[in-house]
Amino acid sequence: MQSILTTPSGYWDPLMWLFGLAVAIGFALFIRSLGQKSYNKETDQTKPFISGNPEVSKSESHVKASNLYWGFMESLKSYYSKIMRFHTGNVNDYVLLLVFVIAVMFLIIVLAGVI
Amino acid sequence: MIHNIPYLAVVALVAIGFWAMIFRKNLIKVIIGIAIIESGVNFFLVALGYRSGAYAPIYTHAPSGQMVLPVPQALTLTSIVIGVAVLALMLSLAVQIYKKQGTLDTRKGVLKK
Amino acid sequence: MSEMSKIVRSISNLLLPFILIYGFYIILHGHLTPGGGFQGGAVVASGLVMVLVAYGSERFASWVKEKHLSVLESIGALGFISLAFLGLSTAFFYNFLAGKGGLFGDIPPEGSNPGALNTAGTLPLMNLAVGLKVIAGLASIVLVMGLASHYFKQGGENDT
Amino acid sequence: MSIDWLLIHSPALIIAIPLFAAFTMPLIKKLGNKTRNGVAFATVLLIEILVIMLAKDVFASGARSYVFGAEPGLTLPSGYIVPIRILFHVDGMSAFMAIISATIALVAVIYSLKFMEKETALDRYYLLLLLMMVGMFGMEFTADLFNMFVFLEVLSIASCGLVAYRIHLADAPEGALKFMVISSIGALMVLLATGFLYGQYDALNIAQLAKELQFNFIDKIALVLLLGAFAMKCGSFPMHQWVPDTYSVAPAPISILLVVSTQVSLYALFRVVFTLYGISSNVVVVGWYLIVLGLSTLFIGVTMAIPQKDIKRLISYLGVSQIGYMLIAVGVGFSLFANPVEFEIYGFRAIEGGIFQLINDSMYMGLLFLVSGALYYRIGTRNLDSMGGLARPMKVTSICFLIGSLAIAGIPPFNGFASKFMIYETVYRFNPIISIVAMLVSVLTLAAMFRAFSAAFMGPSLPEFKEVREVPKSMILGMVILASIVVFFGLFPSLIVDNLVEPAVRALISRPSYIISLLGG
Repeated sequence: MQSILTTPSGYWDPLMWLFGLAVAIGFALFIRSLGQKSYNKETDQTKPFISGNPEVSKSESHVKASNLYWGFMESLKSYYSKIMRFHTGNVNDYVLLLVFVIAVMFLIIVLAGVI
Repeated sequence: MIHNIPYLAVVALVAIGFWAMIFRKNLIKVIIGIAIIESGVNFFLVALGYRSGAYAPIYTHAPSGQMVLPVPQALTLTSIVIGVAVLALMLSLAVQIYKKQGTLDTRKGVLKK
Repeated sequence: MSEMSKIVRSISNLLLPFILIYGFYIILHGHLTPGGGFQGGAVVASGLVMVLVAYGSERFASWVKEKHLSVLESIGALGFISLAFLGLSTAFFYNFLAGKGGLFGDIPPEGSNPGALNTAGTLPLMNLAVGLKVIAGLASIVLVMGLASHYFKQGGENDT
Repeated sequence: MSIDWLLIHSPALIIAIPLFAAFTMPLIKKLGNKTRNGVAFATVLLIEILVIMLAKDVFASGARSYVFGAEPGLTLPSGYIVPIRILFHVDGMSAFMAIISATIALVAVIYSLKFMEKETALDRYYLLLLLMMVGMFGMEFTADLFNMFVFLEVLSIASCGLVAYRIHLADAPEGALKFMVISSIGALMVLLATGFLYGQYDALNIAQLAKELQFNFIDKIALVLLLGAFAMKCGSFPMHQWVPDTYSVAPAPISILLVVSTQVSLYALFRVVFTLYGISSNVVVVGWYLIVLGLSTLFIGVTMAIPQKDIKRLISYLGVSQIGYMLIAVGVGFSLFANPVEFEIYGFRAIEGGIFQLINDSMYMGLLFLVSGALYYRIGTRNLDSMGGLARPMKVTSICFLIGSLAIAGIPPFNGFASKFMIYETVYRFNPIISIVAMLVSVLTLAAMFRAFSAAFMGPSLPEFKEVREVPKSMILGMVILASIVVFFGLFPSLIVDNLVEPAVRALISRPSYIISLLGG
């Protein structure tokens, strides 16, 4: 088969994986079909329940990109403040970093053989 | 020792160029830094091909004797041609940046983070 | 850039033919002496730039249009590549004229010689094509930058 | 004009035809937009066909050399063999890279037909685009260190002109200038290294240099300069900051060509490491250098991608982090280079995973950039905050984005998973920690892509986007081509690995055969 990718300790077959995925989805749908069919459209069941408050309009309830992952950013604040300070967007720093990398490699590759 | 003086000059030119590129905050000066590094590299190539007491590699009215290696000179020439294009391109971009942002300060760019 | 004084303009008028002749000499003798398309082209273009500085970029732009220069530049590049294509029966860039007699077809003498212009096959033709490209390219770069320094209208799109 | 003749001359033709077509652009401008677009499209299509023909031949019957301006072969009329000619050498790796470049260029031109329609001076646009192709193919085919510098500069200058193409944008000139400063410094370092090597061995030919290389003090300095310059050009940490600046301001079809051009720099890095220095250098140190570079690039790239507000900057940072996978995989392979037993067991597979990742990366990164271009085309902004609910009007675009995001995050059954799976497994044997970090980065990539997808495409339809429609057909076609390649590579990975990747890797690691096929005996 052209799809089986052998690796040093096993193999990877995407078609088989897709087949497995299809079986899993079928099984999930089967379990779902066993549930009670008490859900009715066009009734109050479809409306979100926000502790009795009125529902916000659709366009205002969109979560903007800056608000996504707020907790993630908040918990990694110390890391991000450091890494953002490093990304200055300044051409001088870009060249400085190149010189830095060349210097470090000079120490590792060239002087390692000398000493 | 005397043979090493051109190479010392190369080191000095490249170092001055890098200094200008790292510590000068004006974009035009950064571009001048590139031009200085480039002349340093070109000088290095020409110095590589030089043989003491040899003639220029031209057959028209050439005296007999040793000739200087012409290949590094061809390389230098190519790099000069490229350098002209790069310099013109960078300067015209600097003109545009000044027009858009009203400053040539490298610290005041709009693209960061 | 604005126009300079009458003295400068007269001197540049006087010098222009000499610069052009010197530049074309360097282009045409590229296969014999130091020089060639780029160097000669740069000399010719510097002559044009002298006129540009003396007369101001607006007046210069009324004589020489940037779009015409860009067409000339393309013709130069196309001439160079076409000459390379013509040698394709053997290899790309093959010098199919050298040593065959006719235009630039003489066999160059060995060793020190006074310089035989009618040699080197396609090389002088390529020098001419490159020279045309460099003249047009450098002149259009300076023209565009000169106009941009005044109007901030064009610029930033040269491709020599 | 038989097929044989075409094959013999194809290395030169692949450079020469785009060069010729590029300079016809200002001349045929008067004939109208249709003619110009037609010529540009015909050129890239012809090049794609030529590249595939050449690659097929190279994979089947070995490397091909091409001598410029003379009869084939290196023998001078006096019978003396010396590598002073201008040479192109197309081996499996070059052909592999050429396939990537040609395919992406074809897609970029198809996409540009509509995307760039509203811009002015489009003859210059196509001129520079074709010159960019010339630069890429030149770097891939050349067997000469100095010509590599020349083509690197051709590529840089053409790309810089294209990055600054939308000069009316406030940030375009700045991104282009940063790119040009970085490129010219990198190229000058390459030239300096070339000078070091030429001064010692009187040769510029890679094979001749490789044959004579002793790895003494000056060779080490040249290696340091070359590694530094190409590592910067391929956007690895800590010299990666120019990548988002440049990619985000360029028009979308140019961004995907820029992705390929960074990969061409990566190819040059591999060529220097494997072919020029190879076993004669200190493989463990250089290999670990590549691994450390790759690991830091992976991690910094993906963590910087997550908080971005600009969709193209987000994708660019992910592109930076994807380069890290290739560096890690190839670094692992290279550090085992001196140890034939372990190299056969998993070092070779690691390099294969890295090279497979290279072609996959170009495809899904291209897809993502094209989708971000489609969004820009319709709503005129790159800011994720002002997007939302776009999946309803732009169905095909959003499906393409979804495919691209899943592929870049390494979710099966898309192509990203296949290559990353090879990398994880082989690298785990080498050092489990590296592999675990790589997997973590994959998860973070999915998080970053989900953020972009949810902000741009999901959510309720916003009132300001009532008028938004699906993008024109030529842009859809460009995206669908890449999306179908992504899916196809994901479903039939071993077809690609056996027929494309393995010959490329064999060519990359076999330094003696490169020298012999170029210089003879």
